[in-house]
Amino acid sequence: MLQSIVVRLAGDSGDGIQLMGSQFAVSTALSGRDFATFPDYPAEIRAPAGTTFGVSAYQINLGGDPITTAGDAPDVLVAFNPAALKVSLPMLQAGALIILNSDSFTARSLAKAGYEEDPRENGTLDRFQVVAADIGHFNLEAVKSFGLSKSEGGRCKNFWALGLLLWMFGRELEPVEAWIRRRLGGNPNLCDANVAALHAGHAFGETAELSAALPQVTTDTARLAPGEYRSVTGAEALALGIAAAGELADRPVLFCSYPITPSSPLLHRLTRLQELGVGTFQAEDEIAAICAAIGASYGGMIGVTSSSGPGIALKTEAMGLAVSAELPLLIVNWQRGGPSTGLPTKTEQSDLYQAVYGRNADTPLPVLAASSPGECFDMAIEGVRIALRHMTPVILLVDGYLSNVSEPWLIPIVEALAPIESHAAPDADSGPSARMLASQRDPDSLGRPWITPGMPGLVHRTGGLEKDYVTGHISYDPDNHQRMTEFRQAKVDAVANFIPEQRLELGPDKGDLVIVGWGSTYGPIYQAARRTGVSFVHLRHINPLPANLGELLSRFDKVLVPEMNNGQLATLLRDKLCIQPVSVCKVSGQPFRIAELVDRIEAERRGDAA
Amino acid sequence: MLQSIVVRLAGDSGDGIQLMGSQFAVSTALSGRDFATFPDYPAEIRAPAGTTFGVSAYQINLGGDPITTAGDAPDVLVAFNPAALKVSLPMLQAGALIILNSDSFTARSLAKAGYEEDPRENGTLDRFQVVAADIGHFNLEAVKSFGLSKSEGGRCKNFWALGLLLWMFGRELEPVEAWIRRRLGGNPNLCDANVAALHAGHAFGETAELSAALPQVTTDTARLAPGEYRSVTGAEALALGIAAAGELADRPVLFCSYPITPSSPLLHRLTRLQELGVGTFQAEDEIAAICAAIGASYGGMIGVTSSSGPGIALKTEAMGLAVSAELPLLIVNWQRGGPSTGLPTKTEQSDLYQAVYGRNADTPLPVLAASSPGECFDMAIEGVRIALRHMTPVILLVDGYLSNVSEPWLIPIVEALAPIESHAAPDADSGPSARMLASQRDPDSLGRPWITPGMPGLVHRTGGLEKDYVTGHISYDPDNHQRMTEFRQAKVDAVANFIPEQRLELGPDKGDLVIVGWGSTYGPIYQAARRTGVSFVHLRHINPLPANLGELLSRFDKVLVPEMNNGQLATLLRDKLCIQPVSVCKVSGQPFRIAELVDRIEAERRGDAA
Amino acid sequence: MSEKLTAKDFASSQEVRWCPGCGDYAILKAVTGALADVGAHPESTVFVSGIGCASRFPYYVETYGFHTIHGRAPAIATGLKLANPDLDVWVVTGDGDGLSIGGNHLVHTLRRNVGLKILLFNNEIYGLTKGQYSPTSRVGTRSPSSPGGSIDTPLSPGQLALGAGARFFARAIDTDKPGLGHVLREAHAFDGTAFTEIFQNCIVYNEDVFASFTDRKDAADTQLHLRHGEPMLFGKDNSKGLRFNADTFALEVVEAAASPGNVLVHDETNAVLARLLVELERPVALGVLYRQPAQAFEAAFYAHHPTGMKRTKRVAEFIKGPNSWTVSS
Amino acid sequence: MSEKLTAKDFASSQEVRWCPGCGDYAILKAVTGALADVGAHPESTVFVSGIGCASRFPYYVETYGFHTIHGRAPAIATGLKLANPDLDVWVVTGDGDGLSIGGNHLVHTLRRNVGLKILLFNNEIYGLTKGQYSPTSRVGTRSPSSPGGSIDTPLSPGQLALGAGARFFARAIDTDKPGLGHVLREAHAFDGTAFTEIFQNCIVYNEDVFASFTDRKDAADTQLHLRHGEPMLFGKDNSKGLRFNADTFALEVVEAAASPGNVLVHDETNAVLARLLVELERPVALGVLYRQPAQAFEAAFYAHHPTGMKRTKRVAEFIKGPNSWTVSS
Ligand SMILES: Cc1ncc(C[n+]2csc(CCOP(=O)(O)OP(=O)(O)O)c2C)c(N)n1
Ligand SMILES: Cc1ncc(C[n+]2csc(CCOP(=O)(O)OP(=O)(O)O)c2C)c(N)n1
Ligand code: SF4
Ligand code: SF4
Ligand SMILES: [Mg+2]
Ligand SMILES: [Mg+2]
Repeated sequence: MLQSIVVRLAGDSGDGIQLMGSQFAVSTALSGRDFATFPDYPAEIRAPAGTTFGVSAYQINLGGDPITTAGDAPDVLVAFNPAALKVSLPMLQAGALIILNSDSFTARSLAKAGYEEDPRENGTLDRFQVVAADIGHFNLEAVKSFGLSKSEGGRCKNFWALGLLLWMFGRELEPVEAWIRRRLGGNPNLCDANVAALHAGHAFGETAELSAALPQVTTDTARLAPGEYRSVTGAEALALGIAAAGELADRPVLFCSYPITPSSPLLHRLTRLQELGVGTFQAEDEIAAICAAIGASYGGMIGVTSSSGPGIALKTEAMGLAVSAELPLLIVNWQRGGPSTGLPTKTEQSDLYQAVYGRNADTPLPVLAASSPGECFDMAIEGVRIALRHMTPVILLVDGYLSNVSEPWLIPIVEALAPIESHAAPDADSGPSARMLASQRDPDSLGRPWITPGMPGLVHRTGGLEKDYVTGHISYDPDNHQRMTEFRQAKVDAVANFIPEQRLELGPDKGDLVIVGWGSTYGPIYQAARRTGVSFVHLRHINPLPANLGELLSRFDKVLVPEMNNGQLATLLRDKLCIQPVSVCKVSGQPFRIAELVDRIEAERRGDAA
Repeated sequence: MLQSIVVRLAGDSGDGIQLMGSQFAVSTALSGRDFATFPDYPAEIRAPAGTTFGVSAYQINLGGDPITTAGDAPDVLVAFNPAALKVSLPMLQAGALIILNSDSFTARSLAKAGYEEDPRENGTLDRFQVVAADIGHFNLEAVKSFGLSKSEGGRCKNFWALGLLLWMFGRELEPVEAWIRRRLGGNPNLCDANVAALHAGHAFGETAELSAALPQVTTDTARLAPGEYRSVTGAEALALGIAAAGELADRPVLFCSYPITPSSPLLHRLTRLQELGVGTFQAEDEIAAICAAIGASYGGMIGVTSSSGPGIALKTEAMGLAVSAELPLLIVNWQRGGPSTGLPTKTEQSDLYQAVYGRNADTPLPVLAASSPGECFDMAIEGVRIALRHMTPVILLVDGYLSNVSEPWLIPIVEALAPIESHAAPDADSGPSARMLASQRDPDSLGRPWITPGMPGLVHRTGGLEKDYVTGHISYDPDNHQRMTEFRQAKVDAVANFIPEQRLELGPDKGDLVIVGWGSTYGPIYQAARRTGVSFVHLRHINPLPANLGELLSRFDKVLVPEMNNGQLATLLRDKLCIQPVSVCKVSGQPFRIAELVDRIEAERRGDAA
Repeated sequence: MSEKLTAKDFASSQEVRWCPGCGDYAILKAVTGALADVGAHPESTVFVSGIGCASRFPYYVETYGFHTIHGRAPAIATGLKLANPDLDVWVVTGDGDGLSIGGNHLVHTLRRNVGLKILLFNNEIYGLTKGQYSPTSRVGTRSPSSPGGSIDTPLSPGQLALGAGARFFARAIDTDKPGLGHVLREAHAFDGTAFTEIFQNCIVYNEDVFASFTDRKDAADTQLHLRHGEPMLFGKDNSKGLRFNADTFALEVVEAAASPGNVLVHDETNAVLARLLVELERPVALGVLYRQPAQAFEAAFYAHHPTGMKRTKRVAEFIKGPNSWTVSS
Repeated sequence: MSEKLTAKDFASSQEVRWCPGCGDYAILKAVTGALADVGAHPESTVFVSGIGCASRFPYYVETYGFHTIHGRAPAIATGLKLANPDLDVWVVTGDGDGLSIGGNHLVHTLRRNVGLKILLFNNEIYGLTKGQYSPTSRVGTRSPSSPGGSIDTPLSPGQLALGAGARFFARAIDTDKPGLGHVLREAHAFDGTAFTEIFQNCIVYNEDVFASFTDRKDAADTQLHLRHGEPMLFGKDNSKGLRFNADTFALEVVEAAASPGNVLVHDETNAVLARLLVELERPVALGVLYRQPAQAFEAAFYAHHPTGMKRTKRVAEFIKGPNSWTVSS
């Protein structure tokens, strides 16, 4: 019985790989295994069939917990065509099992994939166990009776392959079948065809001559904490988190956004949560989006906006207005590869500089980061909580690929969470002095009352010009500007008094080496730290940093900071804590592999790191 | 004979104070004195007459060199109305000489200024020498014969007062007279009236009963280096510098901008330099402005854009495109008070974070800063030199008020400056491989050839998607992205190999304390360091920092960093040099006073600083 | 606040800081007057503006006010209107703020027909930044940024608005109290985006650019005050009228007496006519040039939101998704 | 490169990466064909685009190409054209790139009349970002961001362009080779901003939105192919024609035979007519709807630049200013 196993599905953009993968993940979950996934698809909507850059892949690591990454090297590959094989081969575990869709290995498709000769014949695959099956052919056989067009029929093959996979892993067909019926209910014939393909693939597994080669696999089941679970992606969890924040604050939410990869899935999700008092507005651009969100906050709703790096860049001027007018706002940044348009579909963590330092003037604001799909839920709530408590815009950084990555998620009980307080409007004694109430701040949070148009007797003016600390009127007074600048910094610093102390994820609380991570690198760092026994600190509050972080890190001789950028958190730690961390930078658009981190940790400990 | 003297002229926005001041500065220059000025006017175009927030002032410090600031406390104040007196009084040197326009002290104007009682009678002015003159009345007398309307005639009073001032300082009237004739030549009558007022004011100085009270002042003359001088503002010098860069690179310059305070004067200046091969384009917004400049650079001209903080925020996305496409560009940021609209007419240094860190993704670019009006000329050239050598956008930070501040400037000999090289387009062997030439980089500067549309045989495509390091084609390859990210950083780092070593401005090359400054704080720090004998390092290259800076600073026990922001350079030094500087922050929209720096330095040395 | 408020009640305590003689003063008086006329409530009225001299406006009105950033007021006001459709939201902008940097937000606000009353103070110049030419400045305008005269063909606010799908377009002159008061009241009554261009005199940087038709003495010949359903008459004793020439597709001036029959009657719902009126230079068409109501954006937004932005379910009902499973200890 | 180039010579070596069946393929063919027809030179031709499926276009044309950032292509192209007016500069954009985020740059480019040929691929959807509704999507469009149907009234590219002061507006269908080829050649010949809307079929996210008039079988009745100076006839054997109704200010369809006299003759210089044509739904007006040449912006720019951007003086002649003085040692 294996502790865990890594499976990779790869084919053409048109082959329905992502759908097949997500269904396999659900079945994995229902079978009681822990898992982590990594969808990996091309930038093009539908890249030309058969090309290597058109390959769409879905990787899943499953088994006994804790599974925190999609796995370094696949143990099983299902390759729908030569291009998929070519792209995936270098990643495979030695001796991995490869299931080939053999009737896709035509001269033409080999050429398209850039194979001079057939890899099945020139020894390329010797180091692996290969199981070849005419998936295309068998699938068409299975659905022939439904009289679908050839292309329609062909599109069932992902379910045929899924059936085979489910047999391999000894899974129930029922949940997948139910899903197909829910999804394709509208078209009974197509629906039945897909179900038939699923069953055919499963049945095929039993056939004697194959099962010799095709082992049945069983892995540990997870020892997850008891409770109710679901599979969740970052976009799903963040959408639910935003809605939950609205519920906890008892305010409607207006989400204003302009589509951009990989932020759009959040917009799409939120359009489905209307009964939770969530509205969505698709603006003409990112500037209009954040401005509409600011307008909504000014009007008393919870304004939220979302984008990725290039779009966030356009929002930076308006963020300054929200800081100056002391309005709450949640700004989500799904970080992708840059600079400029860069690698839109690849993940990165390179917008930390922009989030912490990326505005004109002294314009500090709180910055958070989510570590996993499920944590997007918690961080959305935390972001809104801080925004309303301190009356400030808050930036939530999410590594782009978390949008589509899924993991099992212990479903939170929203009712059990602390309500989100906001600063009630003071009693209006109307008259001129009422206006000043808008700038009477809570001594601890430094948040001002959330006075919104429509409230009688509290009529006042605000805006982006410097305001008098007391009256809120325009002020060009030098000392007042000094005071306001210090106040704005103090307000962000004050957040540190409301957040939990930084804790260790793993390892001894002092020693020779501690790893500091943030965002989605949690997964690989967790495993690498566990294997090497070093200590591990993971940050969710980026600005301000937890008050005790400096002291905590000072107990270690060396601080190692792996990040998917060119050393941005390391800069922040030097700036705020005056320590000298060692950066481990990976900017390839790919997450860290556990092995590379383990190697690096060991090298650092031997002291022979470059 | 005084070493130096500080004069402040203050009146209504409508009183022509700025014009009077700049003419007095020119006369000061021609008299062989060193000087520094500080114009200080309201945000409103024409604030209501007589109000304190409508006061426009012009301060000048003049005398023996080196004069590097407009002076802490005025020795002489010319106050055109009660509001001007009220605003200026707190700044004055004890025992200062105050020249009052007494017939402006009506009950109404006193009330407007917020005086309950007449400050001339309630002892408020006891600590000063007061000379009252009915300037308004005498001026009208002087111009009566020209039959001007009352308001027209009244508007000559700044020249009447200037005449008086020129008498006080024993200056020639001729240059001012000549200027009036040049400027108002079109209207001979008005012209003669102003000249008459000038002479009347001067003559008035001689009149016995006054001169008793009104001393004639003479100060040291400056020991400036021999050569030809002029008075120059930052906007003038920067405009000339941009034109000179075009001349040195032998390329036309296209300046694309959208008006904003205090950046607009640069645009206005450049529209007057057309014969130098400079074109200006007023775009519909800042984004269009930088994009048009990028288009111009792509087309082979030197693209330049300029704005201040809020506008620069809008340009950050496009900066990423210029970095990705490896195109040269000069981006000037006239820093003003923020956040948001903030204090548009007040100066600040708070856009350093934005310049160095303020972009999405890993998008480094070189950053420079000018220390004085005259240095804007040198930095414009340096900026273009770096942009063309390394094929990168460059940001030049200028403290907003330098735009209008003037100083004597040793006129540079442009012919004597090193030409600006750009990477010539390679010979086209046309054919497919030609395309690759666009990404063949110079080994030292890492700049690529500047291939521009119109060149035969070098046809290629570029853009904001990640590009293959070798071919320049779109590349989603992980290792290539890693390589390109490192390359972009290496390119900016390479700038350090081409810039001068950091030198000391003043003081011993090691010791207990060194002050590190940047931008316009040069002036007050220079004086404070001189008076206290501490060492002084001033940065012109902000990113990358000069290679030897770390070593240089390491020779001192304490590094003091005064800046007009909340500690932004200090962050940069912690990040890049891992040192722990002591910040001295002033965010009041006002430059440092020498005295406050001296006090702070002494406190630091005594070790009793907060 | 039951008893009727007067214009003075809508004047804030803030010292007004425009140049003496600026057209904005007259507009401020007209707006506070109109607010009193329509019985507006200070607490449910909001003025949102961008940046510019015009955009200083909110500080001077005793209602809620938000002086935002350059060009973005329509976008911010859209969010505000969605958050609280019961508010009376006015947007004050300038020819630079609204047509230069903010042009796109204006266009999209108009096509969406968001319930905002947009007042564009057109002085054909960037006032606050000291007088550079603007998108409405005429070709040849000499300014600090165009000493040799501007070369950009100006935008016509009316044509752009109609091209964007505006459903209400009106025009008035800053100092024309009755005319301005009329369009302000009509704008207030319109359910959707009411876009009003106000010819505003910047005495410092663009004095008298509109004098050719704002001069009182020959106003009769230079101004056409439109009223829906009434013949387009102007000139001394309404001696002149407008006729449509179907061959040239153009409006032409006729002696009203001569041809009473074919003097055109103003139909404010006719978009083709509206565009012809926008183009007219002598006389200049004032009043409501075009009005064609349609459902306002916020109304459609709430109509399409099954619960009208109310929370009718709890997250708990959504959070489990289709496939949840239980791990028991 | 003296001998005439063919369409193939203008196809780059890059693998085309649009979805199989995307309308962009047909447009690419038509453009490379038109480039050959007009005898364009690869080295003096530039394609500038923003971001979107449409904006991938420059990679596939063997000329200079700049794939810039979302919505900004017109601004970048303006700078390029000013830097080198001799270049043939084409801008390729989409309904999102050009009308949503980039709307303002488009408007200002049009009013300035910069010498650019702007091709707007209108598929009424955001293709690259996986199918959200766009500013040209019809009300009720169901998309990932509008599952209940969009509520925003769409923009009409033609109306917006004409409202902004466009001097050339044409339309064509992606797969209509002759019609598209014709407008591309006319656009190329136009000196100023030539704005062309191309109805483009996104088979993945918005299949057949234009089918009602692009279907070949009843094209005769659904398409009106305009030619300046020719009567507006369409339908089988040109049996139908258009007439202008001066009372309703609208175009109406008439039996050509019945009333030969009053079938309208296309006058592409008539802006009023152009707007009526833009509105037509059956038939849809194709070809050059409006063309009214005027000096191009870059021409005015160089004409107003005394030295045409040449350096005729040296900085030394300017640097001293009016008041310099000499300090002698
Ligand atoms: C992002 C940004 N860009 C530029 C400016 C500078 N700016 C302020 S107002 C203005 C134009 C004002 O013109 P208009 O809108 O016509 O208003 P007016 O002053 O004429 O009433 C400009 C360019 C700014 N404040 N913010
Ligand atoms: C600043 C920025 N915002 C958003 C995006 C995401 N984005 C890329 S293309 C696009 C819209 C594409 O639609 P369209 O212009 O119609 O082109 P199509 O794909 O339909 O051809 C969007 C929203 C981006 N790349 N950059
Ligand atoms: S500059 Fe012009 S628009 Fe601005 S306040 Fe003065 S007169 Fe009015
Ligand atoms: S998504 Fe639509 S527009 Fe984009 S390439 Fe595919 S078919 Fe064409
Ligand atoms: Mg204006
Ligand atoms: Mg589209």
